Amino acid sequence: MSNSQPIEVLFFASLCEQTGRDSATLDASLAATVADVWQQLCPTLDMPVNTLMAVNQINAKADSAVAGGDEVAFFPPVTGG
Amino acid sequence: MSNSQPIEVLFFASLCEQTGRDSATLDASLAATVADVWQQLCPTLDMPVNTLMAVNQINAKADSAVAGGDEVAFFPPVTGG
Amino acid sequence: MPTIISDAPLTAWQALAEHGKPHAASCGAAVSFVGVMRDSNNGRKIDKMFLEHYPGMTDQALADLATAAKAEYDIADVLLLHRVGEVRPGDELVVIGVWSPHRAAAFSACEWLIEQLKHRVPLWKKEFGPDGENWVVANTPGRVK
Amino acid sequence: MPTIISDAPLTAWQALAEHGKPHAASCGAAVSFVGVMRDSNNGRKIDKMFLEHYPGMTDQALADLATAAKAEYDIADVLLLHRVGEVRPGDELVVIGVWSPHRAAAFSACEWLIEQLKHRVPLWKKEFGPDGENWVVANTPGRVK
Repeated sequence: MSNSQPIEVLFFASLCEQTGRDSATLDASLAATVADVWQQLCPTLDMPVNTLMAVNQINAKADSAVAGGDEVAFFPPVTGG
Repeated sequence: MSNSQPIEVLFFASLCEQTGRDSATLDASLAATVADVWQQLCPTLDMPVNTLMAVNQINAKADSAVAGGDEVAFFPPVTGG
Repeated sequence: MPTIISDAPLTAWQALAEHGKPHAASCGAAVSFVGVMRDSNNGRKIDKMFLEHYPGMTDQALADLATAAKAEYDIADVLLLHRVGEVRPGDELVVIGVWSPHRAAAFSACEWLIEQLKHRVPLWKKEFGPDGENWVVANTPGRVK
Repeated sequence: MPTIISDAPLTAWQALAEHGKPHAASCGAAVSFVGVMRDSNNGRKIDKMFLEHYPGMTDQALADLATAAKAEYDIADVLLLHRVGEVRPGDELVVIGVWSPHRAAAFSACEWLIEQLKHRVPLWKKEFGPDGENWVVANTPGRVK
């Protein structure tokens, strides 16, 4: 992945409503980790403690690395079934 | 129940084949227990150790009492399902 | 809580679909077990089976099981069908359906019912194959509980 | 092992009937779980729900679950269907079917699949009722294993 591409960011379910958007893009130079992505996009909103994260559709953690072209997702605990 | 009626006896599955019959009647004066019924009807055949018994379609034991008019059944361990 | 002994072919999934309809909006969980005749057992080919039962006692035993399951578990309904007579590989032998507001009770009751049925209901299987015929003498074990 | 996300109504029992046909003579056991939308939850009336998912990740998660179940348990096949989008009481939300030579593995795998699905697959329920709307925040518990 190249830092010339932005990071694609997705918010699902209650996090979509809490952040006020379902998607965003972020200049990759502004974030090294998943936590950085949240902080850049939602500077006035603490990430809810039970938030789940994925990078390129694989489960990730707040300190997981991100790079340009990555798809980063934030979502609440799942409730399917 | 009256002893003037016979005991109705049923043999199922492998016990039907081993005893050579699926049903029989027995003079009620000849048997006080389920074990007596077997002994009277199959004097030359020991009851297989895992034989199950019922009196009037309710699970019973070898020493359960029987009387005229009762339906006594002998059958092997069940294998339905 | 219908419990039915049948010498005609079962149509398991259709029976489950029909029976569950009234429970659709109140029961979040339907758990079912369908037991089917296999064409082999312990490595031996089986061409057909004969399922013998004890008329009257078998019906009552199935009805008692359904009643006991409802008393023991938080479930709304049970469907319990068992085939008897001559059956061929692929034929459905037993159908158990359990409907409950929640899945935990439905799983528990369904599994309890099949284990009880296999150990308490007067039904016997005789297998017929190229090697001859024989009465089945023991059940395949279920899960250790 | 088909795993399908659908925004069209599921026909659970028909899908289970169809999918099981090739297994009839080799699999003695079919265990299924069908999850249905109830018209109430924790005493509150629910008129409809919206099931949101994460396209791509949800599909992969379901496929991974089916693969993991087959690796973990002695089973022949899995059917895994999940509804998404707007649903009404009585609508089928999830269908899990497991086919196996023997019942113990089928029960274990089916129950494992629904518990894993409820805790790992990116799906979220929003309830709409006379009291307003809300995201469901936690699953009803399954059986303690």
